[in-house]
Amino acid sequence: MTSTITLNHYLIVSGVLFALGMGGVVLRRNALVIYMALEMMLNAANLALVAFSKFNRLVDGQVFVFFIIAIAAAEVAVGLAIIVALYRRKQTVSVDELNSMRL
Amino acid sequence: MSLYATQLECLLVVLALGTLLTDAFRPTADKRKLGLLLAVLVGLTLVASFLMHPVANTFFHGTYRLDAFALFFKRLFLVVTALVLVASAEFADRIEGGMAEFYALVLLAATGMLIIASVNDFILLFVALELVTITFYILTSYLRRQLTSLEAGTKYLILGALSSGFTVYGIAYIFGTTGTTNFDTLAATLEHGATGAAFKLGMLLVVTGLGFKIASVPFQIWAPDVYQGAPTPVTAFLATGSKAAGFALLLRVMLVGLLPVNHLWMTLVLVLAAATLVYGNLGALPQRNIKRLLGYSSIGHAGYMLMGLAAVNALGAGAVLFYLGQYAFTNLCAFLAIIAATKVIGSDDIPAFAGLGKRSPILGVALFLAMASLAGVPPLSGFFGKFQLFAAVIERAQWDSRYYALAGIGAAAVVVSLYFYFNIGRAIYLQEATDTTPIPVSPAMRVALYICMIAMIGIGIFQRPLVDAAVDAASIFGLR
Amino acid sequence: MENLLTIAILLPLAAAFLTFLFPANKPGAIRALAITATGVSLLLILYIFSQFDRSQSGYQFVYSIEWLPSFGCSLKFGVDGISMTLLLLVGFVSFAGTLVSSEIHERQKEYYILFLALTTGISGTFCTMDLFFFYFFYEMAVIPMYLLIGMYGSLPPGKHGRTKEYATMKLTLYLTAGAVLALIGLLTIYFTGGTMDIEKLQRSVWVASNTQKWVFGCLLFGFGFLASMWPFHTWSPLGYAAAPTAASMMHAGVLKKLGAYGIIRLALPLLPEGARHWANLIAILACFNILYAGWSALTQKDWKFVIGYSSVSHMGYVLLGIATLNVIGVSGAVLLMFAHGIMAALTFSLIGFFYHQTHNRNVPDLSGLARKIPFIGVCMVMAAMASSGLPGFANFVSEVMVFIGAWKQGSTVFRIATICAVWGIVVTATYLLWAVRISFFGPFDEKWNMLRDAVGPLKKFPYVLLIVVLLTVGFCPRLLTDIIQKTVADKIVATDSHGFAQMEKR
Amino acid sequence: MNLPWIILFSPLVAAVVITVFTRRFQMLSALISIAAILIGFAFSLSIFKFLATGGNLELIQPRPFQWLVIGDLVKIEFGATMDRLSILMLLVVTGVGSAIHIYSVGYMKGDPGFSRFFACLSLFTFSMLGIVLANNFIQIFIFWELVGVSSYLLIGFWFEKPSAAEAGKKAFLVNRIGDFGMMLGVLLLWTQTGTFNFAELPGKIAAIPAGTLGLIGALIFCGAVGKSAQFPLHVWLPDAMEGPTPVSALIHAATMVAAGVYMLCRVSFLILPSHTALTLIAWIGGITAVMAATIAIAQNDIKRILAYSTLSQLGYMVMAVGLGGTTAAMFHLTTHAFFKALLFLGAGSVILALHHEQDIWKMGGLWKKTPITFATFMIGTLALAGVFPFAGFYSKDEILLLAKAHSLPLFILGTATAFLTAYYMGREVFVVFFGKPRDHHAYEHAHESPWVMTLPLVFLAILSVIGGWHSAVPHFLDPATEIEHSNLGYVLLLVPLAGFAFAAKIYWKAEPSDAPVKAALGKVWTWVENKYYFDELYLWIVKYVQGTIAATCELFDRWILQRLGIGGLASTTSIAGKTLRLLQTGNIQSYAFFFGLGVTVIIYYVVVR
Amino acid sequence: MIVHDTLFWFFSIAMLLCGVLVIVNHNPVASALSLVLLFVFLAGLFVLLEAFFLAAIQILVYAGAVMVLFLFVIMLLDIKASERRKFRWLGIIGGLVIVAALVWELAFILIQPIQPLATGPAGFQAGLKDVVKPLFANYMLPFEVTALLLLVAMIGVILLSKKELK
Repeated sequence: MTSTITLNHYLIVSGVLFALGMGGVVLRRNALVIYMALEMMLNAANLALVAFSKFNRLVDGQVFVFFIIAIAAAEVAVGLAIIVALYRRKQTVSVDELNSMRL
Repeated sequence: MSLYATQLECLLVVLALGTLLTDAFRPTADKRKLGLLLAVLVGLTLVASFLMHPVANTFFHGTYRLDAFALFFKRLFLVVTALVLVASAEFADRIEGGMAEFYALVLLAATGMLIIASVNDFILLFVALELVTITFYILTSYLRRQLTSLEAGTKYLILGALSSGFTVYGIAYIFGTTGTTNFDTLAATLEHGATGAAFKLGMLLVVTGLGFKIASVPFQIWAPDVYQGAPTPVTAFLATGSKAAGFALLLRVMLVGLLPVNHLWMTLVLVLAAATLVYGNLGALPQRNIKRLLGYSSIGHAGYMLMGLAAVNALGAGAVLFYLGQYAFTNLCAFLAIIAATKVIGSDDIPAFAGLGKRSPILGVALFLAMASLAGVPPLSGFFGKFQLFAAVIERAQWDSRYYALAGIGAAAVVVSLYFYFNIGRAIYLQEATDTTPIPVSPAMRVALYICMIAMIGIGIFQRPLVDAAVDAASIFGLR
Repeated sequence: MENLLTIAILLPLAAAFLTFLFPANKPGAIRALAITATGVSLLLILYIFSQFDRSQSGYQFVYSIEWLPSFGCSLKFGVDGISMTLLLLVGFVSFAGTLVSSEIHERQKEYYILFLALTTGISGTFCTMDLFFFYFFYEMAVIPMYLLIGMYGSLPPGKHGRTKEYATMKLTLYLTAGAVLALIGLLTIYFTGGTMDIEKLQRSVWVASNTQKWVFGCLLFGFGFLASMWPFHTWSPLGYAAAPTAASMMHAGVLKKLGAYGIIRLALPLLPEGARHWANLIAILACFNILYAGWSALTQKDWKFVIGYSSVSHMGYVLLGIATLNVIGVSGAVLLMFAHGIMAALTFSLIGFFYHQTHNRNVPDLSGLARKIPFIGVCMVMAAMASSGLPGFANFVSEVMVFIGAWKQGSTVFRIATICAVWGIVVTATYLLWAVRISFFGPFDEKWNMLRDAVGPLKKFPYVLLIVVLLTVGFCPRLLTDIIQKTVADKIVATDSHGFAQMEKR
Repeated sequence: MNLPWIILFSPLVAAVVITVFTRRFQMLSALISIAAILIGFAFSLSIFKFLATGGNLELIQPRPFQWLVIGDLVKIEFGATMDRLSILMLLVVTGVGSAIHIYSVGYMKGDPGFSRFFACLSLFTFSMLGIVLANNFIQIFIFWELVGVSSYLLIGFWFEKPSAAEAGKKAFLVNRIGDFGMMLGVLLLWTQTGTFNFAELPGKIAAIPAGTLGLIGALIFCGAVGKSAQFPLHVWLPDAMEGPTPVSALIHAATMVAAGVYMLCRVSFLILPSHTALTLIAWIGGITAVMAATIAIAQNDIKRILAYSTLSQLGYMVMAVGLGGTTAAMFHLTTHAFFKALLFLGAGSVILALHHEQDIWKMGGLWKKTPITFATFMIGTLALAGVFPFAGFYSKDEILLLAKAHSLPLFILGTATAFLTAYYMGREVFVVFFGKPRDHHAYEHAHESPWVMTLPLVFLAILSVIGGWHSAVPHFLDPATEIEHSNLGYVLLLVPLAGFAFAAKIYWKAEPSDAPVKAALGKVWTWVENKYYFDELYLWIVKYVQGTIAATCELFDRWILQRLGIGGLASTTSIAGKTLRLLQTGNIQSYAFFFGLGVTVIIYYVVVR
Repeated sequence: MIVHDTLFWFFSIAMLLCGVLVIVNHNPVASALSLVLLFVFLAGLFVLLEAFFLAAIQILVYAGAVMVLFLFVIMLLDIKASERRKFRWLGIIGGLVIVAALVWELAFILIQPIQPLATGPAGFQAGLKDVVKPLFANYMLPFEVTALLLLVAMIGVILLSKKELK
C-alpha cells in the first residue's frame, strides 16, 4: 500500500492554510472574520501535527491537537466576549476604528 | 510527590477559588481589604516557598521541573503577585465591578506563571502560556466602560492569538522534525541530530511566540497601546509578571532545549537585542503618557535582557535573572506610585506629575528612584543589572567582536533612556505644581512602596544575595 | 587604623542616612549635622595624611571586604600618593562647601542628603581599589548632581536662553555618556585581567597592544567627557553657571577631577602602549582646552561662565601633564588637580557670596565692589592670582611641573603644546584681571550699597581655609609632590618595561 | 649664617602681620614695615662691612634647602646667593627702600589704605630681595612674578580710580608677556643643561650649540624687557605713574625696573658668550634710551617725564649689558637708583605741596616755597644729566666709553640721549621751580613737606652726589679691574651742559612754553607727544587680533559645537523617535502586518538565505 | 491507494478553497459558513491520517460549538452584511505580500522531502485509547491546567458580557 501522498503534501497544505489565515488577519477589518482567520491558523497547526504524528508514528502530536482544540474553544469564547463588549461600547466590530491611543 | 512539586500552584488555585466563593457568599465584603488580605496570603506563600528546595529529577513524566531556576522564578512571581494585588486593592475604587473575580484572575494568571517557571515540555508550555495569556486578555479589557481598555484588550487578543498561532505551528514543526516535545530529549536529539530547514522554521516560530510575550522587536508593537489602555495594575502585572514569564520560557527553551544549536540563533538574538534596544529607547523619547512611556521602556529593557541571552554564557544567564528580579521591584515601585498619584491627579500625562515631590514626598521619591533605577544609575538596583549585562556581552565580545557593537548600542541606549527617565524626574522635582494639594497615601501603599524602595536600594548596594540566587538558578544551564 | 580611611569616606553617607530620619522642619540641626560630618571626615583625612608613610609608593590604610565573589570584586579602600592628595581635596572642598551652603533656605533636608551622598561618592571613587566600585562611585554622582543643580540652581536668562533644567540634563547625559563609554573599556580590561582589583591588575595584566589602542581610546574619551576635554567640554561652563554655590564648588573643584583621575589611575598604567599611541592627540586636545577655552572665557560676561571656561582651560594643563607620560608631567597634573580644585572651589564660593546678595553676576553690572566688601575682594584677587599661576600658590608649582614635563617630553608636538600652554597663562591672567578690575575695582556703584562683607571668623573661615591650603602647598609643595611623584614613578608611568622606562631615561 | 634669610623674610613677616593683625593701627603698621626693611638694611650693611674688611664670602653662604624635588630629574633649590653682585643690590634695595618707606609715612598720611599700603610695600620688598638673593632660575622667576603682583597691587592702590586700576592690570599683563618668553628660555636652558642653578650652569654652558644659546639668551632677555620696560614692552611704565609717588620712586625707578638689568648681570655667563644675544640686547637698550628721551621732551606730567627718563636710563643699562659691561650696568643701576628715587620723591613732595597737582604747567616759581625740595631736586637733576662731579657722571661715563669702544652707532645714540636727558630735565626744572607761578591759588597754599619726607630727600641727595666717586661700585664688584680714566669723559661733560643751555634758552623765562619747540619740530612733536602711538597700536592689536580670535572661539563653541554638534545629535535622536512613532498607527491590521513581516524577514534570513 | 490520493486532493483543495472564501466573503455569515465547511474537510483529512478520534472532536467542537458561537454572536450583534466598500490598497497589497512571502518560504522549506522519523511501531494506530491514555499519564498536568483555563474563560465571559455591573 504505497501512497504517493507524502508528509510534505500534508505540510504544504497546512502551510498554505496557515498563510491564508495570516492573510485573513491582515486583510479583513471585521474583528469576527479576523478571529475566524486565526482559527484557521490554529487548524493549520493541527493538520501539521496530525500529519507528523502519523508519519512519525508518535501519538503525542494528536494529544497536543486535542489540547489545542480545547484551548482554541476557550479562546474563542473569551475573544467573542471581548468583541461583544467592544461592540456594546462602540457599535462596531471594525478594527480599524480602534485607534484612540496612537500618539 | 508531584503534589509537593506543585504545592505553590495549588495554594494559589485554592486562594483563587476561595476568593470566588467568598464573593459568591458575602458579596458585600470590603473588596479593598480582601485584596490586601490576599496580598498577605500570597506573601505567606512566598515565605513558604523558601521551605522548598530544588529537586534534581523531573515530575509528571518529565514535563515539569523543580530546579533552582524554577524556584527562582516561582518566588519572583509570588513577589510580583503580592505587590500587584496591593496595587489592585488600591485601584479597586476605579473598577466598577467584579473585583473579586479580578483578584481571582490575577491569582490564576499567577498560577500559570508559576507553572511556566517549571515547564519542561512544549505541550505544557503552550497550555500554561495560554492560561496566562487568556487571563490577560480578560484583565486588559476589564474596564468595560473605558474604550481604551477594551481597545487594548482587542489588540492584545488578536495579536496574542496570532502569536500563539505561530507558536503552535512552530511547536508542530519541532515535534515533527525531532519527534519529541520534551526539552531534555530535544536537547539530547539535537546533540547529534542533523537539523533541516523545517526544524529551523519551527524554532523561529517558537521564538516568534516568545518574542511576542517579552515584547521584542519585531513583535513589540502591541506593547505601548496595551500598556496605556490596560488598567494600571494589569499594566504593572504585564510589565513584570508576564514579561518575566516570557523570559523564563525563552531561557528554558533556548538554553536547555535549543542550546546545542545555539549557533543557529545567536546572531538572530544579537540582532533582535540591538533592534529592540534602539526601538524601545528611541520610541520612548516623544511620549507624554507615562504608562505608554513605560510601555516603550519595557521594550527597551527587553532589549537589555536579550543582550544577556545573546551572550550565551553563564554570566549572561545570571545577569538576565538578576535583571528580572530587580526590574520587578523597580517597575512595581513606579506603577504603585502612579496608581497612588493618579488617584488624585487623575491623568497619566507626565506634565500632570509636576511638583509631585512637593505634593507627596514619598510618592515623589519612590517614582524618582524607580525612574533612576530604570535608567540604571547607582546606587540603585538597575545599575548593577545593566552592569552585569554589559559584562556578559563584553565577555562574549572577547571571542566575537560583533558583540562590541551590541555593547556600543546598549551604551547609547543607556544615555538616551537617561533623558526620558530623568524628564519624569524633572517633572517630579524641578517643576512647580499647578495645584499643590497634598496627595494622601494609604498605609498599605506606603508599606508596598517602602518594600520596593528598600529592595531597589538594598539590591543596588548589597547585590550579593540576589546575584548568588541568580547565578545558582542559572547554573542549571551548565553554561560557562 | 585601617578603618579610619573607610570611616572618613563613608561618614558623609552615614550622615546622609541620619539626615533622612531627621524631621525636615529642623534645618538648623540638619545643617549642623552636615557640617560636623564633613568636618570630622576632614579631620580624619588630615590625620591619615599625617600618618601617611611618605617613603612608600603603594596603597596604605587598605581595608577590604569581600563583596561579590562571583565577580571577584571586593569593597576595598586604600590611599597612595595620588589618592591621598585628591582625598585631601575632597575633604577641604566638601567642608568648605557645607559651610557656605547657608545660602540654601528651602528644602534643606534634601539638599544636605544629596550633598553628603555626593561627597561620599567622590571620595569613594578616589580611594577605591576595585574596578567595579570605581565605576559605581563614579556614576553615583549622577543623581545628586542632577537634583542639586535642578532644584537649587539658578541660571540668569542670558544670551544662551538656557534653563537650569537644560543645563543639568546636559551635564547628566554627558557624565553618563562618558561613563558607559569608559565601562566598555573597563570591562575589556577586567576580562583580560580576570580580576577587579586595580592593584592586581597593575601587577599582572598585559593587554594585547592593538587592543590597548582602542581600549585606551574608550577610557580616554569616556573619562574625557567628565574631564571636559575639548570638544566635550560644553556642558561644563553651563553646568557651573546653573549650579548652586556648593554644587559648583564640588563639581568644578572635585567631580571634574574624577575624569582625569580615571585616566591616570587606570588608563596610563594598564594601557601603556595605548597611552603612547594617543599621547600626541591628548597634547593637541589639551592645547585646545587651554587656549580655546581661555579665549572663550575672554568673551564671557557672566562671572560663573568666565570661571567655568577658565576651569575648562585649566583641565587642559592637567591633560597636557597626563599626556607627557613622564613622572614630572603626570605628578604635575595630579598636583594641579589638587590646586585647581581648591582654587575653583574658592572662586565659586566667592562668586556665590556676592551673587547671593546681588542676584547679579554680570561682570559689567558690578563695579568697585572691593570698597563695600574688601575681604571678598582681597580673596577674589588672590583667587585670580592663584588661577593665573602666581608663585606662592600651589597652582604655580603644578603648572611649572607640567611645563617642565611637557617640554622634557621633547617631541615637536609637545614643544609647541608647551608654548601654547605657557601662553595660556597670559590669556588666563587677561580675562581674570579684566573681570576683577571691572567688578571689584573702579568707582563703586551705589546700587550695590546693600552688600554686606563677610564679618566674623565663622563667615570668613571657609575662604581663609581654602586660601591657606593653596598658600601652604604653594610654599612647601613637597608636602604633596613627594608622595605624588613616588606613586606616579612606581605605579603609573613605570608599571612595565614597555617603553616608559626608556621614556624616563631619554 | 642665616642673615640672608632674616633680610629676606622680615619684610614678608611684616606684610603678613600687618594684613592679619594691625590693619586698624596705621602708625603701628608703618613702624613694623619700616622696622622690617631697616633690619634688612642693617644686616646688609654688616655683611658689606664684613666683606669690605676682607671677610671670606664662603663663610656667609647660607645652606639652600630643596624646595621641589622630582626624582633625580628636577631639583629646585631655595637658596641665597651671597656674592658681591647680590650684596651690592641688597644695599641698594634696602637702603633706598628704607628712605622711601620713611618718606611714605609722610606722603600717605591720612589715606584710608595706609596700612594696606605698607603691607604691599613690605610684600614688594620681600619679593625684590628674593630676586636679588635667588640662586636659580625658578626661584628668580617666582620672585619675578611676585614683584609683578606687588607692583600690580601698588599701582592699583587707589583702585577706585579707573585709570589706576587699568594701569595696574596693564603693568601685570605686559610683564606676563615678557615672562612668557623668560619661562620658555628657562625651559629650553633646562633641557640643555638639566639644571636651574646659577652655580652649576656656567660649567655646562659650553656644551650648548651657539644658535640655541643665542635663542636662550634672547628668550630670557624677554623677561628683562618686560620687567625693565624696554622697547617694545615699555608701555606699562608711564601708566604705572598712577600709583602713589613713593611707589613710583621705589618700584618704578629705583629697584623693580632695575631687576631686569640685575637679572641680566646675574646670568651674564649665559649672555656674554652669545654674540647674537648681546647685539640684540645692546640695540634694544639703545633704541629704548633714545626713544624714551625723545618722548620725555614733550610730556607735561611731572612724574611722566621722570618715568620716561627712567625708561631711557634703563635703556642705558641694558645697552651696557649688551656691550658686555655688566659692571658698568650695575654701576649706573646703583647711581640711578639714588638720583631717580630722589627725583621722584622730590616730585612727590612738589605734588603734595600743590595738593596732588601733577601738571608742570600749573606750577612755577616753587623754589622759594619749597627750598629743600628744590635743592635736592636740583641735585638729582644734575646727577641724572651726568654733570661732574655727581654720581650720574661717572656711571654714564662708563657706559659711553664702553659704547665708543664697541660700536659707533650705539655711542652716538647714547650721546644723543645724554643731551636730551639734560634738555628735558632742564625743561622740567625751569618750568616747575622758576618763572612766575601760574596757578596762584595753589601757589599760595604750597608749603614745604614735613621732615619725614625731607629727611630721605637729603639722604638720597647726598648719595646722588657721592655715589660715583672713586668708582666705588665697580671696585666693589670686582676689585681686580682698574678703571682707566680717559679724557673723553670730560669732553662728554659738555653734552649735558649743552642740553641745559638749550633748555634754559627756551624755558628759563617768566612765561615759558613749548610753542617754539613745537613750531620747530612740527609733525615730529605730535609724534613724540603721542609717544609714537604705541598704546594705540597695542590697543588695536588687543582689540582686533585677540578680540577676533576670542569671538571666533566663542561663536564656534556656541554654534558649531553646542548647536550644530550636540544640538544636532539631540534633534536627530528625537526625530528618529518621532519617526518610529509613525509605525505605532494604532491600527491592528498594520500591527499584524508588521508582525507577519517580521516573521517572514526573520525566516528569510535564518532559513532561506 | 488511488482512493486515498484522490480523497486527499479533494479534501485539500476544497478546504483551501473554503479558506479563501472565508477571507474574501464580505458577509461574515458567509465566512462563518465556509469556515464550517473548512472544518469538515479538515476532519476529512484527519480521517485520511487515521486520526479518527480527532476527526470526531473536530466536527463536534469546531464545526459544532465554535461555529455556533460565531454565528450566534454575528446574529446577536446583527452586523451589517457587507462592510463599507472602502478599499485600502496599501492594506490589501501588504496582506497579499505577506501571504505570498509566507507561502514562498514554506514552499522553499518543504520542497525538499522531510524524512519521517518513524520512531513508533510499524503498525501505528492512534485509536481513541491511544490518544486519551496520555491525557491521564504523561500529560496530566497540561490537562489540569486546561481545566483552569476553562474556568478562567468562564469567569471572563461572564464578566465581560454581563449587562449590568454591580
